[in-house]
Amino acid sequence: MINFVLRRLGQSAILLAIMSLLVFVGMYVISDPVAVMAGEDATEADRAALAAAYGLDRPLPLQYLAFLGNILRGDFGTSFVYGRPVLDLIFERLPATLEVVFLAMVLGLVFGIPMGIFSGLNRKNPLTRLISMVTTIGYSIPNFWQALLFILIFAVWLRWLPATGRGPTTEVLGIQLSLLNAEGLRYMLLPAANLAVALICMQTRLARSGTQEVMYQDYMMFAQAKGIAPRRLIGRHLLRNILIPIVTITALELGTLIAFSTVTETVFSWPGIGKLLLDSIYRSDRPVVVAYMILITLMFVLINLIADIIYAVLDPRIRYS
Amino acid sequence: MSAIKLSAEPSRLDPLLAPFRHYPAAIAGLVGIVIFALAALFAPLIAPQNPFDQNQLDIMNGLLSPMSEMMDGRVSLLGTDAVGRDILSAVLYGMRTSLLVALLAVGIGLVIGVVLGLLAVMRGGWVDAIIMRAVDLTVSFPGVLLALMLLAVFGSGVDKVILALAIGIWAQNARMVRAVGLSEMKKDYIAAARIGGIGDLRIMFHFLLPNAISPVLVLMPMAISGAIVAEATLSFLGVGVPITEPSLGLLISNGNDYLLSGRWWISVVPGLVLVLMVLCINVVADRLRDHANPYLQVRG
Amino acid sequence: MLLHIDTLSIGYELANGRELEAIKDFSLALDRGQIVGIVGQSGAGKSTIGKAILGLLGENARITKGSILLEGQDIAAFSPRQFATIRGKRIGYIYQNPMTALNPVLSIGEQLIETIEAHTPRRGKQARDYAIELLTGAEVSHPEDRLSKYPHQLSGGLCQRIVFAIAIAAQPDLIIADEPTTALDVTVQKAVLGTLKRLASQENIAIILITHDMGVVSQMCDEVYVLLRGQLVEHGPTAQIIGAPSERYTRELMAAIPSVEEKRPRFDVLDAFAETPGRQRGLDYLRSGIAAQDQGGAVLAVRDLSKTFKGKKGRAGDFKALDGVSFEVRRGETFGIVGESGSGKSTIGRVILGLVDPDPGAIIELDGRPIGHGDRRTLSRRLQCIFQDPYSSLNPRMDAGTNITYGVVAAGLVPRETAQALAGDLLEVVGLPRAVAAKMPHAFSGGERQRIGIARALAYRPELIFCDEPTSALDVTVQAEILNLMKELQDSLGLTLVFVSHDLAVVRQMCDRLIVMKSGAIVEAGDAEQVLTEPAEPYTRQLLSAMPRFLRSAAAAS
Amino acid sequence: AGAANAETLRLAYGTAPVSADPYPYSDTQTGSLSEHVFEMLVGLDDAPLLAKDWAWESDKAIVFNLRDGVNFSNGAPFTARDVVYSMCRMMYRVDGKANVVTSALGPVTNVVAVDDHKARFETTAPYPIITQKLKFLKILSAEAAGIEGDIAFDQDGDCGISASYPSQADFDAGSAAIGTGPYIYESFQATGDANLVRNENYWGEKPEWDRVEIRSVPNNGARIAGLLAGDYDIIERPSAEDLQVIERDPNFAYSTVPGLQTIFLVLDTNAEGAAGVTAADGSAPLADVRVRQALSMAIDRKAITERLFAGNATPANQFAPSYMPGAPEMPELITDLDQAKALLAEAGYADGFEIELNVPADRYTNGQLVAQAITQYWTRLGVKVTLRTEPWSVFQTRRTEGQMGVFMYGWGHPQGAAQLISGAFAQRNDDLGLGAANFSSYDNPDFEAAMQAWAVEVDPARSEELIAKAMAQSVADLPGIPLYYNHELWAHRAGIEISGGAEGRTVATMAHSR
Ligand SMILES: Nc1ncnc2c1ncn2[C@@H]1O[C@H](COP(=O)(O)OP(=O)(O)OP(=O)(O)O)[C@@H](O)[C@H]1O
Ligand SMILES: Nc1ncnc2c1ncn2[C@@H]1O[C@H](COP(=O)(O)OP(=O)(O)OP(=O)(O)O)[C@@H](O)[C@H]1O
Ligand SMILES: [Mg+2]
Ligand SMILES: [Mg+2]
Repeated sequence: MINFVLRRLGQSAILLAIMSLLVFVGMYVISDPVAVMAGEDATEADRAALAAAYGLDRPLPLQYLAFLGNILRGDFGTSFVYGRPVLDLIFERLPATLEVVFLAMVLGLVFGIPMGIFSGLNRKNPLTRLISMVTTIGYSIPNFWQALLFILIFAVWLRWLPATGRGPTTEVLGIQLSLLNAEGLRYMLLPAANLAVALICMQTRLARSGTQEVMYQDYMMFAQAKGIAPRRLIGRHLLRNILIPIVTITALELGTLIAFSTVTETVFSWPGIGKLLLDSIYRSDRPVVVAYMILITLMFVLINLIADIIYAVLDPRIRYS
Repeated sequence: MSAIKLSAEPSRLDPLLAPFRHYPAAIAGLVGIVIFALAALFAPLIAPQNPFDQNQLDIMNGLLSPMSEMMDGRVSLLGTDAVGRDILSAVLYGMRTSLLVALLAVGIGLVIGVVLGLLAVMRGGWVDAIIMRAVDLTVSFPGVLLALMLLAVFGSGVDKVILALAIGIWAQNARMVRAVGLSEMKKDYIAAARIGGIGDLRIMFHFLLPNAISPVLVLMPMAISGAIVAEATLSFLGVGVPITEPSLGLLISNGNDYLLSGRWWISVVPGLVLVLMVLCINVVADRLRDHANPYLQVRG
Repeated sequence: MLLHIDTLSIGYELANGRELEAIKDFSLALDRGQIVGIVGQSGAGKSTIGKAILGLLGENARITKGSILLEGQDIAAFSPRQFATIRGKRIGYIYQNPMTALNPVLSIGEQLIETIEAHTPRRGKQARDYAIELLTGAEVSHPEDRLSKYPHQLSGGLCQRIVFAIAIAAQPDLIIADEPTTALDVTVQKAVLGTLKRLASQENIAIILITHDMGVVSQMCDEVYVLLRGQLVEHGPTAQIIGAPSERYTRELMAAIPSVEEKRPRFDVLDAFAETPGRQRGLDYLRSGIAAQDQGGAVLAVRDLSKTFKGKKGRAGDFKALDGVSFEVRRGETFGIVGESGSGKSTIGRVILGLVDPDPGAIIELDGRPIGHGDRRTLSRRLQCIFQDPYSSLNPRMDAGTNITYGVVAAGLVPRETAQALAGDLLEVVGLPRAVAAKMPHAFSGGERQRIGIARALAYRPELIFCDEPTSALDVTVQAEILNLMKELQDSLGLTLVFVSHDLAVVRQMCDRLIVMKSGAIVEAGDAEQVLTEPAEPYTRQLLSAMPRFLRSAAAAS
Repeated sequence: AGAANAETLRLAYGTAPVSADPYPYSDTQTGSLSEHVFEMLVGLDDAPLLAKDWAWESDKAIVFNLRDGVNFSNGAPFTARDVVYSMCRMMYRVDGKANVVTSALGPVTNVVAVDDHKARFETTAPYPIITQKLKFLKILSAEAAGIEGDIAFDQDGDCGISASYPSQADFDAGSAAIGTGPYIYESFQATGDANLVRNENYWGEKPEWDRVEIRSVPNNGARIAGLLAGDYDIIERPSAEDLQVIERDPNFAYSTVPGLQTIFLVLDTNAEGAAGVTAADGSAPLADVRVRQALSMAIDRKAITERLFAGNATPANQFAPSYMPGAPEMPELITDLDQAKALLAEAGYADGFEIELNVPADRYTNGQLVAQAITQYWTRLGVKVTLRTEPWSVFQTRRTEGQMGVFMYGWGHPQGAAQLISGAFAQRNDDLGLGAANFSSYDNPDFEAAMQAWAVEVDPARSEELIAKAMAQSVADLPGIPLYYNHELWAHRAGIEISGGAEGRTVATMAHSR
């Protein structure tokens, strides 16, 4: 197992190199930071000075090597736009993203799995039809629409929840969190719900289709024959066997939401990192984008590694050597 | 025993339609899909206006509510958008792009993802490692960045959108199939197949695939609606269709700005079409999946 | 009256919309402390009755008629919620397919302890202790270690004993034991049956015993019900049914029981299978296989075969399932492997078939040449296997027919166009109607599944078949037909069989030579006749003496 | 209005301010934020602010008389030394990066604190628009930065003190964000959220609000929803569409002022041809003034402003808002499709030609709609238009690389009527600050002469004449096509009155409770 983990981390080192190179070149072909940063009335000299100041006048390979050298020294660079160390920028916003994604994930699992299992078990129940209908509509309504609808209903009409922003936070170990703060939590609910809708739909449907296969296996029959409580039958025997696809999608979505939930962050003005990435791409802020992508890749590698380990825990037949 | 056959000759469609017999909802879904497909296909014949022809558009016709008269005296059934496009026509035309893009992107993403996922399970070792690291790389890569890169290198076009979307989709499918396949791989029927001298490819496609694809199919309708919406984002970035030839997704996202002010038709109409379309696809996909599920092969 | 089944009829709706009437007008009465046996043809509906009593019939099953009264309450009309109150607590169920009955992702301990905690006041350590007690009672060695194991790490017999332990955990009023000892060696079987008997007599528990083993029936049951194609043929006190059966089917059944006392060239059969043109075609197909050329020497040679399963906790957790096993199998013979459940018989098969890598140093030769990894594909037409658990070896998403012929078509042995016909023919060869080719594996009875597995192996017309308990779920008539067929193929084509079985009578009839295994090692090897008549080792003697005897003479006398 | 208000004013910006440091960033919102805290010598409305008055001492030196009795929020008095210090800071390029007007103040050779309340700016050559540029010099406190003694200006901004300039982080943390303005920084976050409190010792009229909370809500729908939900008191730039909601709801109101921004199209008039513009015969259609006139004439500006902006934009008739001080009187630009077609035919393009119209997707209010409207008009004219929209950064890069023959652009600075034409149409002349953004290849000797004269004309009246001349010439020649002038909009709750400036900044001082 330890070998397996070590080998995986080794592989990801190569991955990070590839990713940073891709992004480096990608940002280069997309737009020219000097063109974006220089003011309207910048002179040629201004532009040249700007390029020189950021090392953008050097050939791209040299820029990349310099960047790599800095990374190895732990220096991820300074934002072109904000003039601040990129790691500061990212970590400043990370908690906001993490907590809202965490809440969404929990909502997705807590609502999705039971609803899915219910519909899997009660195929002919009218409630099942309703769930199926609602989840389909839930995921076919575009995310931004949903967001706006939520705002309209819960903030504008009912005035239950604030429409935008992050609200007050509580500091825990130097990290600002809304989660632990009743007022802060109110601000979190809408964005989290917006992220959660798709998750709930996915989890519901995965759980449902899994249930419809596992429920008919001999071992489920026997487990029923044993007369154990339904809660255990479902919570343990059934759940364990339908969890692999759910874990897979949870892992993928976890990463995706942390990294790229830009629509939600934009509509709700939630100060998360997804928006930082988008802004940085648009503003040609290469250091931020590259550092961000390195971190995100690392995160995905870790999340998927954990998912792989969970597979082996869930299904003892799976073993990694 | 004495099942009465109404049609004398069993038609060739019979086996295709078999899963739907006795399932009115699924039949409705199927009919819906056919209607949408026909509508998209024959949009130029049905649509009162060619919304891509700039000569037929006039901003003076903009923002008309449903059933109002346009300057040329014709009535716009579902209203117009800000630049004077007849929403009904725009939706019909937009559906063509969206369906093409979404189905192709999801199809390509599905095929590539499933094949690579199965290959990873089958071969394991370094093949698995390379494929899965490619997955890690792909899922980490932001779609916007990818799209802009494609734009910068290859220029704009629907094919680039399909490519960009398919890249987003394959990785998820590959991981899903692999995860489920890992478990299936350890079961005795695979061992039996191996002993039976059945080649890796056949094991992959006839043994692993049917037993591991279910979650991928579950997520497919979601992927389709996701792709339709994502296409709009990419078009906004300049990668996809020009804004003068809006797709369904683009219509919805453009219409978004008019939701609050009460000009709901601009985004609600295309939005409803999207929802209905996905609903139909979903009902049909669900039925097909249930039909393929050996444990559910009874009328329910 | 504890249980009273009254003119019960059960139908299965099939995918093609038709209905299969699995049980017709079945009645049964049972009192506390009583043991009744249900015997009958494979696929006759025995398990269906068992499942009906527990409300576990699948969604496509329908009770069309009749009632099932448990102490006067009609459980046939129970809601799922009501069923929950009787399952496990009042009725214990020993599932027919032990290897699929256990949840593959939960440990044995968990599956056992949860049952204990559900029905007894024992919790925590107490529950665990009781679990160990139950396992010990079910003759499971190292019960503590087993608790942390998962089903795939256990042998078929161990799974069966665990299922047994689970079923009796709550000391219910009624135990339905569906083929509870098919995977057990006779010594363990004896102990397990002893436990059942004790439960009946001491705890006043009623038992429905579904079995094919007439020896077991004669030793255990007070009354016997004989079932044929869903219908009750006759029933009555054991001695009467066994000794003086009045119906033709029952008589045939009795006649077909193989004897451990003497070896005959063929099993006695009474045309259990209808002779149809399809069956004939199937037989012709099998008989027209390529006769094996005797090149002298052993077809299969195994030397120094050891297998260690790696445990989780480093070396301490390692388990040596095979320890220096060597043997040779000659062409055209039937080579028996008997022995304790869990002694490594199936593992030998898995290693030979390349499903499990042996420890380094082992040599496995086919026709004098070591088998390499690369040869597996070409080996398929020479080396086949009938799995101990037929069900999990069938692709759940292929119908039975395709399951049978997929491989031979893929290997190019049979043209695709004839595959469907061949599947039907082979189904008839193993005694199933050809129409069931379209059914999916899960909709078959235990014995039917086993026969599909046999048909699949035979379809290759291989030179050697590793048969892992090939007929454990078959009634004696069907068993006789199939084993005779194998013998015939052996005579005409030189088919070689490696035959794993707990049924010593069958072993006696089938095997030329055999090895006796215990704890992963061979304890005795030699001529089958000799080993079975004059065993040299105490373990072998013990096996023979534990064998439940169905004494034709004794039965006849009474 | 005017009474001190014990209330909090909550503002929602459409774009996040980048920093509390007013120097490196020229965007509107960073400017809005810092306007609460910092003040300039010259107000955005050209009125005196921290300077009481100013006068050209010679044609190369201008003297500013500073206001007395002004203190920074830390209590330090405001003196000419602070002006010198601020100029030094403005000229200093941190990491080589120019500040808001570093380049524009390039001609300034020296800044001298004549006495505590008099500062003299010396320039290489006559530099009349210096007062325009000084609208962007936010005055910092030298004392707050810990600078001792006299400061000697130099053009690099080193001034012997560069090491002690506070960093951006110091500004964001608030320690360096000390100004003379009506409000005081409390906190700033990199996400663009800022909190301010009233400067009790403000020299001018007492600031009305106790507290100002600024939030950034880039999404239009969310911003208006936030207002409706009661999260904000004032939001900037509601969409014209959303004003309908405001109009219907008595609890809310909106306010609008004609803005500074002119939206126009740039046409590359190069005789060699323009990128993305192709004619069947390989000629360069845009080089022909008749073609340009036809293109302009085909556009119905009124329809655009009425239909797409609901009247919240003014049809343009020149390259600077006609209502801006200093803008010349110009006739309306007519719409006449027939005449346009005739002109096109006359130029030899009766069968049309092809244009790729480039528009930034995410930059200008309703930009995409306007672009589609223009596409309609030009298509009707017989020109085949391919509309290309892309994100600003990509657009900007391609534009800089000269890959666009026709593109939409917006220009609006409170720097006078000649800003746009001098930058976009004049020949490049870095010394005079002309033509820095010339993508039109426009080259007309009369226009050129007027611009060059204007660049050094210190007499306001003369200057206005030159602007009128240049403007008339450029409108006649159409190296670009003026479209409309944007209006600035704010929506707010009904309890507030707003008097916003044309530059579109959203500041607490413009809001008064009713
Ligand atoms: N789910 C099902 N769907 C359709 N047919 C079924 C289903 N389950 C069982 N059958 C059929 O019902 C009949 C009775 O099955 P059952 O399992 O009761 O037989 P059995 O007597 O237990 O046989 P065996 O001794 O082989 O286990 C068989 O022919 C079987 O094919
Ligand atoms: N994958 C595995 N991991 C760990 N232990 C295993 C594994 N497979 C088998 N074993 C152990 O190896 C031993 C031999 O198993 P095997 O299945 O060969 O027994 P068997 O002789 O076929 O028994 P039975 O007659 O009960 O089927 C058993 O004790 C079993 O628990
Ligand atoms: Mg059975
Ligand atoms: Mg075994």
